[in-house]
Amino acid sequence: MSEKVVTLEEAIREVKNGDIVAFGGVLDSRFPMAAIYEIMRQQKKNLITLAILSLHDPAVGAGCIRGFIGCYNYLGAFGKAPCIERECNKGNLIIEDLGHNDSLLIFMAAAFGLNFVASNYTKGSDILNPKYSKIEKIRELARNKEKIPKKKYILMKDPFTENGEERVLLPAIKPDVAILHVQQVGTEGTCRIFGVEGVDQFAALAADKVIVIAEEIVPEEYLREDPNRNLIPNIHVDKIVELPWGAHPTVVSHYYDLDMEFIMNYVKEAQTEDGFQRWAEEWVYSIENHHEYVKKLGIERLMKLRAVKGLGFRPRTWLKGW
Amino acid sequence: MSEKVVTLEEAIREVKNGDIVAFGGVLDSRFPMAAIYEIMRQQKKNLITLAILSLHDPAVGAGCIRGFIGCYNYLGAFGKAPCIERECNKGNLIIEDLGHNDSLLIFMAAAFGLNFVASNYTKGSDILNPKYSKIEKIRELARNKEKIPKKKYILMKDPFTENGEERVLLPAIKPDVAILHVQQVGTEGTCRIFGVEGVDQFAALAADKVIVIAEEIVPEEYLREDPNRNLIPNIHVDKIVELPWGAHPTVVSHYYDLDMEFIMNYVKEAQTEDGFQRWAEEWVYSIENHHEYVKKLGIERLMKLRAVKGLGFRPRTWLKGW
Amino acid sequence: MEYSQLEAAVIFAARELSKHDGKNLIAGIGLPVLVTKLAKELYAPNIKINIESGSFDVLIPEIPVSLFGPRISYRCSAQLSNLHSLAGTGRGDYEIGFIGGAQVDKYGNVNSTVIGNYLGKHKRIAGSGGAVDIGCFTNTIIIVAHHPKKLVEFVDYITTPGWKVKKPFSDELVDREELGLPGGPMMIVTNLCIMKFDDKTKEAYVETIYPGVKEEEIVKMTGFDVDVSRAKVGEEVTKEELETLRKIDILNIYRTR
Amino acid sequence: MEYSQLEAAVIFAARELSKHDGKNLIAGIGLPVLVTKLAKELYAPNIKINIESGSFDVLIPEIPVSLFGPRISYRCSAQLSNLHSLAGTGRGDYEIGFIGGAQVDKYGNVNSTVIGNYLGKHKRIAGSGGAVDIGCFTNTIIIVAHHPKKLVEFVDYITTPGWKVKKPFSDELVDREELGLPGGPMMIVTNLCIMKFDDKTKEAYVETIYPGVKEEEIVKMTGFDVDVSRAKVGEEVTKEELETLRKIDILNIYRTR
Repeated sequence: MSEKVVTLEEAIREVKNGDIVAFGGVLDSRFPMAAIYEIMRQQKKNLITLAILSLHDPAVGAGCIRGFIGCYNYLGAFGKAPCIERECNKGNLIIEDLGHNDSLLIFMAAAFGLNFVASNYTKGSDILNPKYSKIEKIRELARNKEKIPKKKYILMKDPFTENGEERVLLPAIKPDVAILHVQQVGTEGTCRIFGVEGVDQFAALAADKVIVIAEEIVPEEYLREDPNRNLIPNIHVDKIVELPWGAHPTVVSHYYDLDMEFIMNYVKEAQTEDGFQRWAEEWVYSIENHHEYVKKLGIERLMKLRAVKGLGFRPRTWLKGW
Repeated sequence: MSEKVVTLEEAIREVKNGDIVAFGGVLDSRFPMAAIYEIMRQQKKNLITLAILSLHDPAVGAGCIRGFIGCYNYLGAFGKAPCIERECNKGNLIIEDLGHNDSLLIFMAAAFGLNFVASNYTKGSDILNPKYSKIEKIRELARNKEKIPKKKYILMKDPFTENGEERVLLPAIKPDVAILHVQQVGTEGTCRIFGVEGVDQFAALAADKVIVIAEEIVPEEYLREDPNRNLIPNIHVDKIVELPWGAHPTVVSHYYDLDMEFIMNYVKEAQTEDGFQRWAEEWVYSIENHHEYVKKLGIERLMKLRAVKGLGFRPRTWLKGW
Repeated sequence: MEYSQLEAAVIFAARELSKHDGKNLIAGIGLPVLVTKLAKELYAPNIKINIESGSFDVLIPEIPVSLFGPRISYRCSAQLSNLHSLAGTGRGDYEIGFIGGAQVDKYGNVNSTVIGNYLGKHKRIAGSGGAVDIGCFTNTIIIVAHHPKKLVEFVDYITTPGWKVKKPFSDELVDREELGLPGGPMMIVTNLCIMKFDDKTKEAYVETIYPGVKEEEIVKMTGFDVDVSRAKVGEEVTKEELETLRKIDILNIYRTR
Repeated sequence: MEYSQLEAAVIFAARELSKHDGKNLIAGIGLPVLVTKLAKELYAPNIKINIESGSFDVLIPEIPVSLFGPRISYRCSAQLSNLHSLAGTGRGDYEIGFIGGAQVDKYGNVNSTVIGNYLGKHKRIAGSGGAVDIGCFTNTIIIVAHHPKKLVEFVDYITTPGWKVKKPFSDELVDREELGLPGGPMMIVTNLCIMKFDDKTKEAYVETIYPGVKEEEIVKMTGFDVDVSRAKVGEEVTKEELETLRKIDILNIYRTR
């Protein structure tokens, strides 16, 4: 087994206060929740997150995350993200609003070694309106300030066309660390993902450090039988953590379904600051590690969530008994 | 079977004189040779090709291709590309030299809807030297002149950083047509590739029209059992042609090996203009279609080239007998 | 058969898609997925539904709660990155874009970012997601609950550009065409009616009223001065439409009833 | 055991890689692949060989003729696009880049584009491929046949930037560092010797001479005035090295003998 394999606690020690953190997965899918909980336990400060997510809400409530450059702040079908809304209102969370493509292009550009790209995905909108930009405030939070661009966008005439149409320049941002939750990782770090890929690959290529949390560590040779099926090469992965159910309560294609009840309970509890503190005490701070978390969830709950082979999910009408 | 499925002749009729053509595959791997031959038969004119290739050499010799924006002009291990060299010397082929990343970024940018990107991959080299640029001459050849940028590169100060480092702007080019040779295509156009992916996916996303030639048409449902394994979505494919051995003499991973003897014979013959004409007469013009080509190659030759399952190629020491 | 107003909205929106069979569409989170699935079952079997999750030509075997989960990627043509699919807007791949929104104005501008003053007192809502990308490049269908606070004179913040949009880097309003943006809002679908846009003024007018809905109710529930003079009453919802819809969302996940 | 000069070059180059075990390397077409495979067998078992074909941590079960064929992608860690791997140069992923070249000058600039005057009489050669990308961002090893026409005072065209390079958009020569380029040429490996670069002058000098090669031959076969004063004679090629090399390229595909 490679030296890359560590515990979750060790892996999250790699995250420094003020880091720009790229989380893999999207929203309520394959989101590295165990890492969010451990970030809370280790009381990280001033983290800046990127892209399309929102299930990082508890880490916002815990005061770990203070900047967000991205495009989405709801819990999907579960409505508003209570801590994001509250901390934003209190001025503790600074949000720079982007579109989805631009949120992704920031990683793509960094992944392919580009400094900026000419993107047209926000023309006509207020996303492009500089009076709403808060990039300078987010810059102040960052440990590596030079990583956050001076401006959100810059407008220029296209020098390659006859008419010189206006183009929007969008800068790359290189995350300090990417934290991904994948289904399978090889013993040397090769990653295989099932279902929605999100921006995991670009984030992994772009980031200085890459932490991969996986449902399963599998033999590297197994994944190498079909290298075209793998999404992230071993050489880009620095730390590997095996954590079955590590993305709970989000959905992990071909492994387990969304734990809707759990999320709905969270949303209810976290409506108030006190309620959130109680929830965090019960589900994060009083729990030593992920093993204890899984035990607390209990076998009954987990068995109902298991995905069905050949489908990748469990049809809702199959839920009677397990 | 979808209406997209046509004959090679019908598919290549989609290529117009003066088109910017992106060929899939790389160099001597998975290169759409049958399409090259058909382009010669249909006597296309003033085509402009992009990226890293060179096995299009016969179509250069036949006068079909007159512009090239890319990074490589040899036949790999087989040395110089005889027609490219000759036609270039005669002024019939105009080459704009790029690096490899920049050749790829041109597609990537178009694939992701960008107009240009800030690339740093040629600093210090003469590739960036504007005195060597021939982009204006290539522009004259193009049917859609506005698709070829006015300049190869533009230099600007980075407006996002404190120091304003110099950045190199590289423009996107959107091909009129992409011609790819893949191992498997579904009945509706979904593509699966084995081994080296080249720039096929970016080319397919970027191009106005996409022609896919495949070793096999397979049931769409078969490919959809694992959508993460597919490289090009059906909605991007306009024409499908089934042509086993359609990339011969180049190598097709998991299907057949490089026909070195065939390429070496081509290189020898094509050293002179007369020799090339004789070769083209024998292997292209006098041959009605791909079926006849395969028959002319003969079963003996083909059987020796078959790839071995579990390896994707035939070990050279296994060549005794078939 | 009895049906809810929201069911009517889904069914009337699905009918509109019958004109676009065989075309490529990109659908956002929520009701758009339900509408397009119903349209594919009944009116446009060859419509290609694409999702910003990187999922092309999806089948949607079961109504998803997550737009990024296995019910979306299941046996789609190819599962690539979010950027691969959503950048198809900029490439010009999608004839239609289908989005929701919290606040829609008479020009079809959509706000899903903040209600109120961005720089002052405001309430944060979902954020753009792919809505701005879809709105910049496709012919959009916008689905929204019919309420005077949701259908407004002008949105508080333009997340998704409609017909009257912000000139880049300024607060100046200009016509969409002036920015060279293709597409534009095709219609607003509510639980009371379908609004389309006047070719000249680019303002929304009521085109189809669902059976049983009163004109006065629409006027009352619309936050801008809406033209109802061109409105016709839509054809009655059929048993087949309703049964198909209820079969698709068998557990009423999207709370349409 | 008898061996050819080219075999010596491959073996001496492979020995140099022993200092870089466990690191990431990107290797270009031709001899670099043979050298790195030999190094991995003998001196640097944990070196990660990456190829611009999108193939990461390749195993090379059999010496390939094509850099883009199945012998490269075979059981590599991940097979992605060419851009995915080659852009690793710009990302800073590769400590070492290993390339060939048709013309190399005393500053380690490499020309693989045209011999002669680009704007006048010239002979086209291969073109950059990934050589410029590798040369801009990694510590390069350059392998070239030792000949006065190949080892020159200054290259006819800078395909791959070495230590004295062109200021962007001009013919002015500047130090590599002035452009903010990381890395730079580490050594030139020929069939006679290994040259390294003087820290101050950034000019190549002979560092290691292969056993049996005469200094005079090197001086005669070098197209620039080369310093041989610091040269030491390398350790004799071993039987194991030679046997391993010949086993790797069992059919002498790369014509090293």
